[in-house]
Amino acid sequence: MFGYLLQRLLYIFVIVAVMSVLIFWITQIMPGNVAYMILGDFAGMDQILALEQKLGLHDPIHVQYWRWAQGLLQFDLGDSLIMERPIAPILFDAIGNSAILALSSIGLVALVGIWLGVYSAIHHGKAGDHIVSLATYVTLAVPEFFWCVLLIILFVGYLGWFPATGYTSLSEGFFVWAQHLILPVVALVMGLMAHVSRLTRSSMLEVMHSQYVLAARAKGVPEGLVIRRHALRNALLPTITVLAIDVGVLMGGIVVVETIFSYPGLGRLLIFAIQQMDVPLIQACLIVVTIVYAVANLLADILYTFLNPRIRYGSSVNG
Amino acid sequence: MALPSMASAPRRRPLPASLVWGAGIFAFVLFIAVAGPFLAPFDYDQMNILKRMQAPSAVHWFGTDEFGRDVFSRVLYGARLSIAMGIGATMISLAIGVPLGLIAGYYRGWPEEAIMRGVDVLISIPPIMLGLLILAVTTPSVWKSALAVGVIYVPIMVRLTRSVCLEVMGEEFVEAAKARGERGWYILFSEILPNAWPPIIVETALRVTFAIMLGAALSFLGLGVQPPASDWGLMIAEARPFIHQAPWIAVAPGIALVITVIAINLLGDGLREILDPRMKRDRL
Amino acid sequence: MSEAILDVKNLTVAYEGGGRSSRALNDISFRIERGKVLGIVGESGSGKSTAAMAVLGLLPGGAKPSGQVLFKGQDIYAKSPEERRALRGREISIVFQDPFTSLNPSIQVGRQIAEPLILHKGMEEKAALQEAENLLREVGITDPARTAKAYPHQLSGGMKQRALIATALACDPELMILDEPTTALDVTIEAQILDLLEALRVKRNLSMMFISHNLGVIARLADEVCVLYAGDVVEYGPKETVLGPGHRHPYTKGLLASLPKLTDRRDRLFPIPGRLPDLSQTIPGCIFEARCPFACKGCGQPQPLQAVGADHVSRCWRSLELADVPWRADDAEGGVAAHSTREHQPGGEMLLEARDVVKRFTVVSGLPALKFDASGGGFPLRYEPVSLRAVDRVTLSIRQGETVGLVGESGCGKSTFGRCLIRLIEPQGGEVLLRGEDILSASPGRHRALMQEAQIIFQNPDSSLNPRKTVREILARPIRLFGIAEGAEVDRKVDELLDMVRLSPRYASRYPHQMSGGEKQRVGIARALASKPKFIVCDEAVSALDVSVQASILNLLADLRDELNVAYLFISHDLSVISHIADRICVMYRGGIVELGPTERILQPPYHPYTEALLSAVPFIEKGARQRERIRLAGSVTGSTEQIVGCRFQDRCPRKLGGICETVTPPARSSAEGHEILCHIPLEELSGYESVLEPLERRA
Amino acid sequence: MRKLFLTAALSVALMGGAAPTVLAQNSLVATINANPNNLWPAKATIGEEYNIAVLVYNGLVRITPDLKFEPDLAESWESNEDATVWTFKLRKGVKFHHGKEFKAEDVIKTFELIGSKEVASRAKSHTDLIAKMEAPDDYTVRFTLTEPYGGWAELMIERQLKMVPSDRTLEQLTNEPIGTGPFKFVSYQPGDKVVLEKNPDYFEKGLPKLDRITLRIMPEDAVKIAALQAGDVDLVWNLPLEAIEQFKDTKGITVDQKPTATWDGFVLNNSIPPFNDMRVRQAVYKAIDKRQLVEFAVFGHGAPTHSPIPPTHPFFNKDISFEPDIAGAKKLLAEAGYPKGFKITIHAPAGRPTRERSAVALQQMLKNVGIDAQVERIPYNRWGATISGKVPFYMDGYFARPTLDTSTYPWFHSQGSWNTRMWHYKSERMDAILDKARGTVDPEEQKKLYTEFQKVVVEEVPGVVMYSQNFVTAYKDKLKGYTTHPYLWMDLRTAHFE
Repeated sequence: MFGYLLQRLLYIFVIVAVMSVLIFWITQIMPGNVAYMILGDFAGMDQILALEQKLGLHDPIHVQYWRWAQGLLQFDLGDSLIMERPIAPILFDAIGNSAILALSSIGLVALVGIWLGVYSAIHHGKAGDHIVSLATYVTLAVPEFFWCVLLIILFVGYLGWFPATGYTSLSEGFFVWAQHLILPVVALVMGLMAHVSRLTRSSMLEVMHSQYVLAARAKGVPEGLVIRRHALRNALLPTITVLAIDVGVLMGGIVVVETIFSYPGLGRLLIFAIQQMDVPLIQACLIVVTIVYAVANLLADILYTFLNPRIRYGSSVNG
Repeated sequence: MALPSMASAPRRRPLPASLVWGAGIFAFVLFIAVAGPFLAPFDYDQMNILKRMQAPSAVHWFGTDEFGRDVFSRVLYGARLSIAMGIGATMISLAIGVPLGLIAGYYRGWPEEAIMRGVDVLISIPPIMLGLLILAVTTPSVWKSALAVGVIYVPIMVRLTRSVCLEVMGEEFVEAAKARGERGWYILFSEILPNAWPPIIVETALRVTFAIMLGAALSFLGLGVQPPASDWGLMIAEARPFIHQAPWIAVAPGIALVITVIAINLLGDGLREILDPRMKRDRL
Repeated sequence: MSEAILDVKNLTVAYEGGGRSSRALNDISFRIERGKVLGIVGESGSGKSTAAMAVLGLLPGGAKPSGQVLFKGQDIYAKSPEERRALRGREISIVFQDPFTSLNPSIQVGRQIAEPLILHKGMEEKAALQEAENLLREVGITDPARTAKAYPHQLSGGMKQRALIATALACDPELMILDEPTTALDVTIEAQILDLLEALRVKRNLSMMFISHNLGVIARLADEVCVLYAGDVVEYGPKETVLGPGHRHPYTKGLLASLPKLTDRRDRLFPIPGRLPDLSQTIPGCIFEARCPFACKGCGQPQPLQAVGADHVSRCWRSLELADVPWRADDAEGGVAAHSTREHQPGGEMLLEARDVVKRFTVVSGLPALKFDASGGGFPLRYEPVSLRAVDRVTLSIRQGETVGLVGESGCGKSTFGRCLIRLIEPQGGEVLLRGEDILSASPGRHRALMQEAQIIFQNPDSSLNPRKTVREILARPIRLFGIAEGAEVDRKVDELLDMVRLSPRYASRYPHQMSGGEKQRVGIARALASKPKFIVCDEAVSALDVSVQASILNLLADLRDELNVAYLFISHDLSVISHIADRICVMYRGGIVELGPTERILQPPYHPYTEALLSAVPFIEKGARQRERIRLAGSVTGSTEQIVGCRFQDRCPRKLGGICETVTPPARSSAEGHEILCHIPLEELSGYESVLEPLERRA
Repeated sequence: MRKLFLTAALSVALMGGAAPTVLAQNSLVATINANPNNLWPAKATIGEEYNIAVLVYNGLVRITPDLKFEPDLAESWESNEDATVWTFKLRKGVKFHHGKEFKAEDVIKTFELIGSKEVASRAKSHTDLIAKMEAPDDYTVRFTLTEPYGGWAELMIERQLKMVPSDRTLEQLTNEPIGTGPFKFVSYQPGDKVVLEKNPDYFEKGLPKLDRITLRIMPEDAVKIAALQAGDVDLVWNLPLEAIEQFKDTKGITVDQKPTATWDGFVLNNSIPPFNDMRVRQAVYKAIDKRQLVEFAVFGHGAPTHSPIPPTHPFFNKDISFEPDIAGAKKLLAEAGYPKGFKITIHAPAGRPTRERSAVALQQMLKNVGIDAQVERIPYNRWGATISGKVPFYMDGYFARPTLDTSTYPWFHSQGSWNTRMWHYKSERMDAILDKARGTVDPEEQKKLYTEFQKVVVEEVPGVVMYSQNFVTAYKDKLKGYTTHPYLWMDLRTAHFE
């Protein structure tokens, strides 16, 4: 198992390395003159050239890449061009904020999604299953940004239950903080929750029809125990893989939701960076996103390994 | 376990309800997408300052927007762009992904390695990021966001096609073709592809919904369709400032979007049921 | 009459679905007395598994049971679901067909065995786990402690099945249901399991309901046999009667006549024509009427079970009248009589020669082959790709019109070798000469031409035909590809091919899903024949088929061989089938040949210890053909990833001599021309072993 | 499940509502729309940065919400006869936030920095007028200008011209704002907020009244409106004009609207076809209905105008009509060789709703005369590099400037800084008027010249100024001592809560 995880780790490293080249390359061909963006409309050509020189923009691209990658390896993300300040603290603040959003969302997605899926699988064909199925069907079709709009109209406009901004700092009190988090999290999780629940339902149904569940029933195992001990663990395996992939979808959602709810996280920072053509910031954001996504996949792998003895205990042993 | 087969001779089963409903609604949406301009009671860009932000009424079914334009007409027009973007993007991912997947699945060796490692990299970028990146590099337009969304889904198509291809390649009739000394392209196109289509078609249907939603999200972020033309995503984005005063401007295209996506999902599930009842792949 | 553990009375089960109802079981009754074994036999679709589920009270949702299932005198369907559940695993337990899917992959085997103990007996977990180890020991597992802690994927199929039997035994049940418990296993493992069940039965005085399609397996264990056909009991009586000459029902006759027999080879098989009736339709008269060669007017009447002897019933009004009439196949199978008289004459010129064919499969490569090992010191990462030696320097030659049988357990490399011969798999070494021309080094163009002469018939009729093509398209392709015919001529050729495999031209327009398994297999054969090959690899060509269908395909293959003078490499795990059709038999073990010779020489000593074990493992129903001494192999086949030093069979050989077997490659010993045994044991000693089978009447 | 969720949500909401409210509020939360990129006013280019400039720094002169100029760090000033030498007397005893006393050296250093190439300040065009700076003593600064400039003192209210200490490095100036202003800089989390606190040593006694100011960065309009309604914020800066309507009946919230000289317009590049032909520009001008544009773009919260001189200004030329002339436009187009019109792309910046809406409305209006315009929205990241000054037709707009000269000269004079970058308009007639007006100190003469200026603008159509828009802040009623400033910044010195 250790070897397997080491392989995964190596794999992630390779992916991140390849991605860093890709990110660097794409951001280099972005239009818009960086020096121009910094200096503004009133800069002269000589000033622009001088700044470009200073920023090393005239070096060959691989030299620039190597400089950047070296910095990256030393956890030096460089300075924001537009804000003229180190990126790291800005980025870490944003990551922290996004992490709160992402973790509470993915937690909710996992818990509620799996629960709903299991619920409808074991009530297969009954009213409860139909209601959940219908609800997930509709929910799945609503994009995050429309959730935001609907939630704002309903809960902020008509009912006035929740604040529309997605963020207050924790220093203003836990409840205020949590209250502000509710709408963005709800907007983020609705679609994913439906996705996870549908997936869990189908894999649960498959497992419930498996031979070993039949065998468990034939042993006289009570139905509740059949579900908990025999079915759930095996049914969750595909769900875990999908949860990891959903982290990617979640990141997309975070960009939208953070924008709409004015939530100071990574997604908004990225949009801001793209709008401002702040190349080092774009690069830093994207590499962080890549790493986070890769790590999410690694965690899913670990969890998968933990739940799946096939991987945990390697190939077969003859006794 | 040998439970009795339902019938010794195959019988025609009734079409699944999801397919009938899905196809029906989707056909209706397609019809609107094509005929929208003829059905629309007003021009999509006809402004009327006196009628701005009117609530839904008998004249303006979905009300009017901040320019006094008829929201209903705009939703009808928007269908075309949203659907075109969804289908266009999916076609792109299909056109690139399926051949690559077949090649990776059939030829194995280094082509497979090259394609699959490329796919691994592409797939490790969260979808919207790739879209943002591509659109940040170029000026926004409909076809570019369709391209971006299409490219995003290429890895999924490659993986699916490859796995289906491998599955079919394990079948003995493919071996029989090889035993006849058939050429690679014949086996790919005459033996494998016809059997690989069902899951690909089902996946395609689902991809269309995802492409519509992602395309709308990119439009929503201002990276797709340009005003005054408007797809549903952009309509919602533009209506955001008015959601407290005139929620219908945002809600009408949103509901249209949701209904379309539901219809295509139904269609996909229905197709799955008749084309590939064993398939248990869920969307990725 | 002693106490009945199980008494099933008038049980009917119908499946509802899609607005239709279809009968799985139709008013069946049987009883099992304490300590007795009832064998339930039938082909697929006969309803035997439904019977097992009905007894357990575990019928799927759409199933409607009626009638009574009395367990120790109490109707289990009169009990509450909770009471039924309490019964399962404690008083009635079951072992399923497929040990590979019947164990929960994510729970340790020991815990799965202990589960009913904890549930039903309220044992402490620790004690239950200890008891699980005892049970594993009882079912013949040598290292129970380690096995108990293992996960299912770490165990071989035979060990899994033993574990499942241990689970079933855990609460010392009164009744054990065995639903095809050995079907998924290799023949040597099957023999081990049957031995175990026999021993357990005696030791624990178990009552069993033993379900199988395999008459030989049933014959070994059962006291009474119940023959099911299309949900009806057609014959029911003591084993000796039903499986012996006393059987009365035409269907039983048909089943027995379809069976290829080791001791009675070269006889023509007599299959049952037609297919199972549509179970959603009600059939007013005899359900077997449509396929019965003895059918006459009176068969249109409903058929009650008739007493035809002591404790012996048969659902046929002509049972007694037909008592001594042998089964013979109707001519529906086409011209059988005409061909059956023609004796096959092998021994033409040399057709195919394979020399030192080697095939290795890379099983682990790339990133997964990176092994982390910090214990050995040095750089902890090592790249260790693993490759499996599937075929290890195999040499074999086949003459024109000859049938060579290739037998061995699963994983021995027989299929891979067969595919190498027609270059479906590219071997890494050796040469394959077709009429003296090397297939392996042939140019692509020449290779294609050679392919016309060498074809293959596959195992699985469901997968061997492209589901998107009609039979005509499937057959026309090779005809066109090899330029055998063009234009309208192609259609005529297709009809010819269909005729050759005894299918009517109507089949040309059908799609695979519109045909039965046997029909599909015939189309597969026709496709292989389309290019007029001289050599065909039959890769388990009849293994997936029911006995009656298998017989007709075997007949067809034999006929075609005689008509067209093609040579077969007939690959099968089933010695009975192989010995029925093959002129020579080649026994493979772990990627190499251990014995090769004419069929009759293979079946009698001197033989290789592995051949002896294989023969000894085959379950027979023939009277008097009971194996004298049972040779049992421990463990199961493992693929070899490293060069084998010494004898291939050293790992499991019951007659292993000692060190020499592990170090020196055994010599080829020859008892007669064309018969070779690769063994260190001297020929004289090998010849001295008692024959597993009764000596055959020698035929010319 | 759903019920449970609602209950949970409700309880959280209630508990949140029940949390103790601030006892005596003395800190204010205001919204701004975007990240301030530079906290050093010299480099400021956007409204958010100007706010920080006003809160943390002081200039020499300031302007009140009712448009009166008053001394800030300068106590008084005077010029010579021809307005070429200006002497400012500085306030004594003013301390920077880090303790240094404010002196003449700081003024000179500030102006030097602004004039330097490295800083590339937008206000460089102002400092370029300076020929010489002297400090006769610590509290006197004398500017000698290159040409007569009557509005020099008024120019000192310019946003970039905020005094910074002379003992700081460039990097410190950029990242650690130190000014003399009423509030001290505490922290800045990009994307989140800027926090300022009371400067206890502020030179105006008793001011400021607030202890703390948090500027929350909230780009999304709907969100900040909701935040104000929910009480999360006390003041919404630059309330979107379309939102005014909905606050009309909201209790407890004041919507304070001021007409300004901030204008939106569009650039017609005079140097490339088709707009190098004046008739085409005139046709475009005749095709549009500025009064309608005001309705569409700013929901009526603004006024059509001819030039950067707003209708509220005494020099506004009331004689020019806003009536469109479709027939005339078509005729001009035909004369210019476009009888069937032409195709053109209107570039609009994404995320500037008024300009986006004007573009859409313009597109419709141009249709009437046969011009087939496509709207393309461009994100701001590409605006400077690919649009600004490079395409023939794009939407633009500018903040109010301190003086009439600074409001007009850069755009309309052939040497004007913006004109040479954007419009490429050359007219001797115009140059003559603007040159003359710049040197004029006599108000009557000025009025005459600027009235004439407006006439030339609509005749020659260098580009089109569509309207001057109102500026709105919305705030809680209990916020007192604050009023919306027509120059679009928040003057919070006297603001306090009841």
